[in-house]
Amino acid sequence: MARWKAGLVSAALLLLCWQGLCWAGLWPRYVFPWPADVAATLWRLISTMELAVALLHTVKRIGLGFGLSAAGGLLLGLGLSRSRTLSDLLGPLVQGLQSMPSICWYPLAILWFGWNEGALLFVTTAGALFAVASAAESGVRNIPPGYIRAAATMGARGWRLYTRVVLPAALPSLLTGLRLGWSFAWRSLMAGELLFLNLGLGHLLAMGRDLGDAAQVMAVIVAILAVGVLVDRACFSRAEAAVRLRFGFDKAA
Amino acid sequence: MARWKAGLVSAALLLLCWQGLCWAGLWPRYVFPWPADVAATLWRLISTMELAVALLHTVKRIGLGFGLSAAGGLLLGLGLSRSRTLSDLLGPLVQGLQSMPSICWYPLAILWFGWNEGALLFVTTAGALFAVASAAESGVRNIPPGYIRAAATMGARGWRLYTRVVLPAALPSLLTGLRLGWSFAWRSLMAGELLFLNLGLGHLLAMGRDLGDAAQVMAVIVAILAVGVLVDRACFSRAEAAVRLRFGFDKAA
Amino acid sequence: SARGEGPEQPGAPPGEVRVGYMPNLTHAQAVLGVAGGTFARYIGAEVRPRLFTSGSAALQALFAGEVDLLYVGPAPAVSGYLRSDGAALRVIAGAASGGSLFVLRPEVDRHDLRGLRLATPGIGNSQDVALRHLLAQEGWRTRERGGDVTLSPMAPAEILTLFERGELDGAWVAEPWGSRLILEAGGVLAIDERDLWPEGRVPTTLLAVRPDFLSRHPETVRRFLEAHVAITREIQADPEGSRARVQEALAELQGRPLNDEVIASAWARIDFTIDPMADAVAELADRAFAAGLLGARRPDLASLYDLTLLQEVAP
Amino acid sequence: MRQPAVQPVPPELTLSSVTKHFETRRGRMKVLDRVSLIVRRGEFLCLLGPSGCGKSTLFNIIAGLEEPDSGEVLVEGEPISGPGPDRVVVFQDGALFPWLTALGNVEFGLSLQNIPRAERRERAMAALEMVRLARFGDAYIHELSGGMRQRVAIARALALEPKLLLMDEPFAALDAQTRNLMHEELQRIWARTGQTIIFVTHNVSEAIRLGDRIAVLSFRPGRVRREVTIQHPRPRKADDPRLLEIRTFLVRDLRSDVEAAVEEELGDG
Amino acid sequence: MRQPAVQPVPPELTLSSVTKHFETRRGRMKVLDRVSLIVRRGEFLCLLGPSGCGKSTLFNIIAGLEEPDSGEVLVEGEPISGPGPDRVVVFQDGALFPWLTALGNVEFGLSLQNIPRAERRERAMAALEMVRLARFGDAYIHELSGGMRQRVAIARALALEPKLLLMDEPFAALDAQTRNLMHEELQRIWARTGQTIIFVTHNVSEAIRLGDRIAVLSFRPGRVRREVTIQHPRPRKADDPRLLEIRTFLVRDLRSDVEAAVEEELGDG
Ligand SMILES: Nc1ncnc2c1ncn2[C@@H]1O[C@H](COP(=O)(O)OP(=O)(O)OP(=O)(O)O)[C@@H](O)[C@H]1O
Ligand SMILES: Nc1ncnc2c1ncn2[C@@H]1O[C@H](COP(=O)(O)OP(=O)(O)OP(=O)(O)O)[C@@H](O)[C@H]1O
Ligand SMILES: [Mg+2]
Ligand SMILES: [Mg+2]
Repeated sequence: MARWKAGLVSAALLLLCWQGLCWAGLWPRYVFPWPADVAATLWRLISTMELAVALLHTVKRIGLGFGLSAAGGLLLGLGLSRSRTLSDLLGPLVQGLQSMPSICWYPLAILWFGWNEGALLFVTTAGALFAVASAAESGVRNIPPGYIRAAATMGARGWRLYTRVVLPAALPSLLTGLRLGWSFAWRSLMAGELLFLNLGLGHLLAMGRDLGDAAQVMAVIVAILAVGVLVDRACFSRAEAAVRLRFGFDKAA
Repeated sequence: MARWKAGLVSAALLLLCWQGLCWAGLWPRYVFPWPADVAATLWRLISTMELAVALLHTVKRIGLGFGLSAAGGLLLGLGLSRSRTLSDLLGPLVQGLQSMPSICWYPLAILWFGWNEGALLFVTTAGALFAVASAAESGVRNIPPGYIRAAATMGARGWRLYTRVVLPAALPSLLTGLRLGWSFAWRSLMAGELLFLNLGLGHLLAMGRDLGDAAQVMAVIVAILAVGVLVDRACFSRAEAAVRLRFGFDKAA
Repeated sequence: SARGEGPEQPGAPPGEVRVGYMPNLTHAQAVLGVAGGTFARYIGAEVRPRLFTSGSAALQALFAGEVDLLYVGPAPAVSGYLRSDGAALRVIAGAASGGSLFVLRPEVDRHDLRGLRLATPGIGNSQDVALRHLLAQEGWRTRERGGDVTLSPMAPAEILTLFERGELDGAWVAEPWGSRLILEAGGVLAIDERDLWPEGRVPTTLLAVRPDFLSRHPETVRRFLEAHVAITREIQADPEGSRARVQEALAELQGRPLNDEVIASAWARIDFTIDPMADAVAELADRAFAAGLLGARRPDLASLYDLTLLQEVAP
Repeated sequence: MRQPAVQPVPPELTLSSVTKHFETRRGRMKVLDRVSLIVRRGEFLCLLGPSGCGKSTLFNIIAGLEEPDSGEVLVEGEPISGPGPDRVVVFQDGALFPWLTALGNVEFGLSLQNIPRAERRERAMAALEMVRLARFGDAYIHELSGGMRQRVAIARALALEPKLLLMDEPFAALDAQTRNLMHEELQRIWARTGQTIIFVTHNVSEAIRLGDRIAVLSFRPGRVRREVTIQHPRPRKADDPRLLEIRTFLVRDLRSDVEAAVEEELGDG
Repeated sequence: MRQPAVQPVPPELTLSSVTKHFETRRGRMKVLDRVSLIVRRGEFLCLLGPSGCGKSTLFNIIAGLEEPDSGEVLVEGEPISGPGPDRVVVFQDGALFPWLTALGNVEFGLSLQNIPRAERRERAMAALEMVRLARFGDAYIHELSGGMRQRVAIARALALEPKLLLMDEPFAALDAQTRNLMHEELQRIWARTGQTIIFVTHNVSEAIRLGDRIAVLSFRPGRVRREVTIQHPRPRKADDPRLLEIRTFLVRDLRSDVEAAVEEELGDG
């Protein structure tokens, strides 16, 4: 594939630039590690299973946190879209909380839930919940009314109208909302792990920092990047491409 | 206005729920402060000017960081949209870096730039730059080709075609990208201030945390929320509404 | 909820005791008591260690009801006591004195702190209070207060890195970080806090307990205290041997060996004691209040201490 | 006005004195004014009127999507309650579901009636065959041309075997050639199924070509201004002189209304 | 084929043997095959052909938006190089800029030529008056109806006073009534400005109503299959028997091509 090749070339280019910067010697090697150092560290982290353990914890956390906020956000958003009053009352709140960097909750989360996974879950979930909710609400509100009317004349009502027409019609917006929610949740989790919990990629990063080991920091960054790209590519890009194809959005472009 | 009223009612409702939770006594007051405590703390922070000083620093930082990433992101995105090769080479990189929680850069940023505003600026900018860039690129790519052809037959070329047709046509996507970029930058800055720099809202929050003063944490959260909502409402919502009105997007809905 | 105990009968021994401390030299009793199993042996229950990297983190965990007994610096102890109106903790013994150093880069004049970039391990912790008091005494103002001295809280590891790179001019830290700054990063000892206090007695670590845990399990606390006293006596009796054991346990916790020279230097600057040092703590509280770190009310430490058990254990 | 002869069986659809207002910023606007209409079983009725005269509103009332302020709608003598699969609407833009294939769209209404899978598939395929799209069952909507989409929409309605097929300007968005084709297709289908069809249009030629009878609505408030029965045999040719005569008559009849619409359209001038 | 008499001044537009291919997934497709055409100054030429025969492609070549594979395009005897304001295109969807007002859209092309503000405004207003939209200069595009938008697009082109006005199915998206109005407007404007107009359509009636001359393109590869001159006086009526005769002739002439297109459209059947 041409895109694959371009990706490889661009990765090679990046490595080259990086090595070039190293050779240029702007920073000493312990501050700006060489690609080889990072690769060696990465290999150490992999072979000692440290990376795998950290990954496991992080994946468990993001899975739970994002899952919760996706489910909760969809429910909240759909609820808001059903009732004008509800949306008038809670809408501003949801908007406000959406703009809130959720990491700011963490001191309180610790006080409320303790110095444990619960607090981290709260921070991760709070980061994404409201973004998903407001995307879901506006997605449902902006469904072409023609779909609803057509379904109504064919006898669709209540629950069926919802599952068979409203949700599929809103799917593109829901996906966009979920993707945004994911990126917020991911950011919150990383900040949270960096700040206060052990085990997990963020903690491995913090360890690198505490040990003054720039190569480890870089190696963990590479791992975090890989997770992010993988999720983006494997889940969201693919789902969006499928929806775009089915809905025929690409035709318009 | 009805929306104003709804906002007030919802704020009142929120306060009531909060006070209700306090009365329910799930948590002791020093862990879950009462609205009155938070109001008192807020007043203290305002009257001692601490809040104003913190706000000033935060605003300066977000202004500079977001400004840089907006300008840089637009330039990068427009550059990518101009050349297929460039976009094939750098596209995956931009996508990858976009998914990277920028706070993870901070240990390296400190090593590279030192314990100073530069490091924070790097983290804030890195948080938003790539989101803005990729929105700008896809925005320009998805301009209806009819606009370009129409402008070309009227003699628009080069720079003029860009400033007079491409940019205005891409404005809605650019705005969406900027809004997303803002939310990433704001999150990164708050995480950064919490983690490592003094002066600023995040630092005030960290102080509340370190002193075990939940009321101060809550008060600063209220301030952060206010800044977020204000920027969202005053800048982005307003600009988007203006664009929607002009482009007539609301008609379709 | 994460708070509170399980459904237990008052008086019955708890299934486990959660002990919070930092993996530091100044918390040597905790390190030894956990590593050598002394705590568990004395109380006859499982001991679950909770490690923290800062006093404020430990305080948050205490507020959240996640630790029962806590080795903590005097400043977090005071602020936790005051914030919670006495509901969160009681100090039942002292643990360590000294081991708190102000280190500067060699080219800096100890008496001219103008425009310097200084660091402490956290806002409102014991070293932070000490440095703020020093600044106030000598007439320097921090940037938050319109002056030109930058005073940043940061993790000790970061302090070391930045100090090495010349990004920091000085820091007030606990051991072994003070010795590391001197021996590894070329710093110069400006103040050993012991020199500022009568008889060199400056509280660095105290032993605190959650009041509700104390009232529910007085017997357990009492036995824990016995273990604490025993370990302290052991350290006093055999400083070198104890040092080796602490060093070993810390190396285990941090996953890498520690520098002998650093540990030796740091160890010499710490006195281990069960003396609660109440007067010094009161003085510290006043200083913290003066620095604006304890809110608007003058600190009233009336029942910060509960020394009845200590008097029984070590009359 | 001519009234069709009263029949022993109740007529398929009876509108009696349907009136409807809308609240607008400039006050209350009467859109439909005492509209009465009787449609016999198997009849092809065209509703003709200028843009904005209330055709879609009347249609929504018949479909049960909106309630009249006063008056009654009876289907086979029974008052209607809400929308139902006995009166299916084919909308101007098709309103097909892009997340389903052509076949999926046609099956949609059937699955709402809990018809078993095999029968559903069979009836849907039969409907697709009727509009000559059997080969395109797997295609997604965006893969079809405008004319093909309109035919899927018709198949979706036909599959439900409604008593009344309501068509709201279904061909307005098509180009002239495709529209011609669709006219032929529709008449072929109607000849086979014998359904009752009400067809809304603002195009006089279209109405003349398709309708057994044409009901002309006037412009604001909408009122049945005239009914014309066309007994001309099918297929009808556009240039048949007798049809051209009716066309000229209707165009003249509509002129004042059209001019009102034109006034709005032309702005100044 | 009939050729217009050779004139002493060079013709406004000369196409000589323009050929164009497209690369598609199924190989190289010849879209235009040696198209030659001469357009006199002030002439109203209609290009007629079934959908997909290459009309827009030919147009893009004339406009300078695309290059032919071989052959030449001369304007007043000079070969063209790229698009230019002497040949302005009015597109089917108008392609108006939604971020500008109607007046802003009309001024756009003028401002590209660095015409001073006052003159620009004056010429734009004159153009808007010509399409009877002077009152709507301040309106944004989405505030206008389909017909009004098309008129703004025409005004935008007129304001540039191009030698050649190229119109690519500009009225295809309009309903019949509005389209009728637009035909009248366009002829009125043409009578006033005397510009050379090339008008693309696939609607035979439209071509007959508007053109001095009709060039018929064949279906794949596009080739000028026939040219018909219409000397009928204006305004022309749709039911004029002589025009109907030409219409019947052209429709029959196009039939085989139309059937090819229909084949594609109808799918199976
Ligand atoms: N929900 C509504 N609220 C207010 N006014 C409405 C509403 N729906 C329709 N109208 C008005 O009622 C009138 C009739 O509308 P309707 O859509 O029935 O016209 P129509 O005959 O179908 O026109 P067209 O041929 O353009 O489809 C219009 O003037 C329209 O503006
Ligand atoms: N860029 C392109 N690449 C490949 N094929 C193309 C391209 N542009 C047009 N074609 C093909 O060339 C043929 C002619 O297209 P063109 O748009 O010129 O037709 P047209 O006569 O304008 O049709 P219509 O009346 O539908 O506008 C079509 O079959 C089309 O699929
Ligand atoms: Mg209508
Ligand atoms: Mg075309």
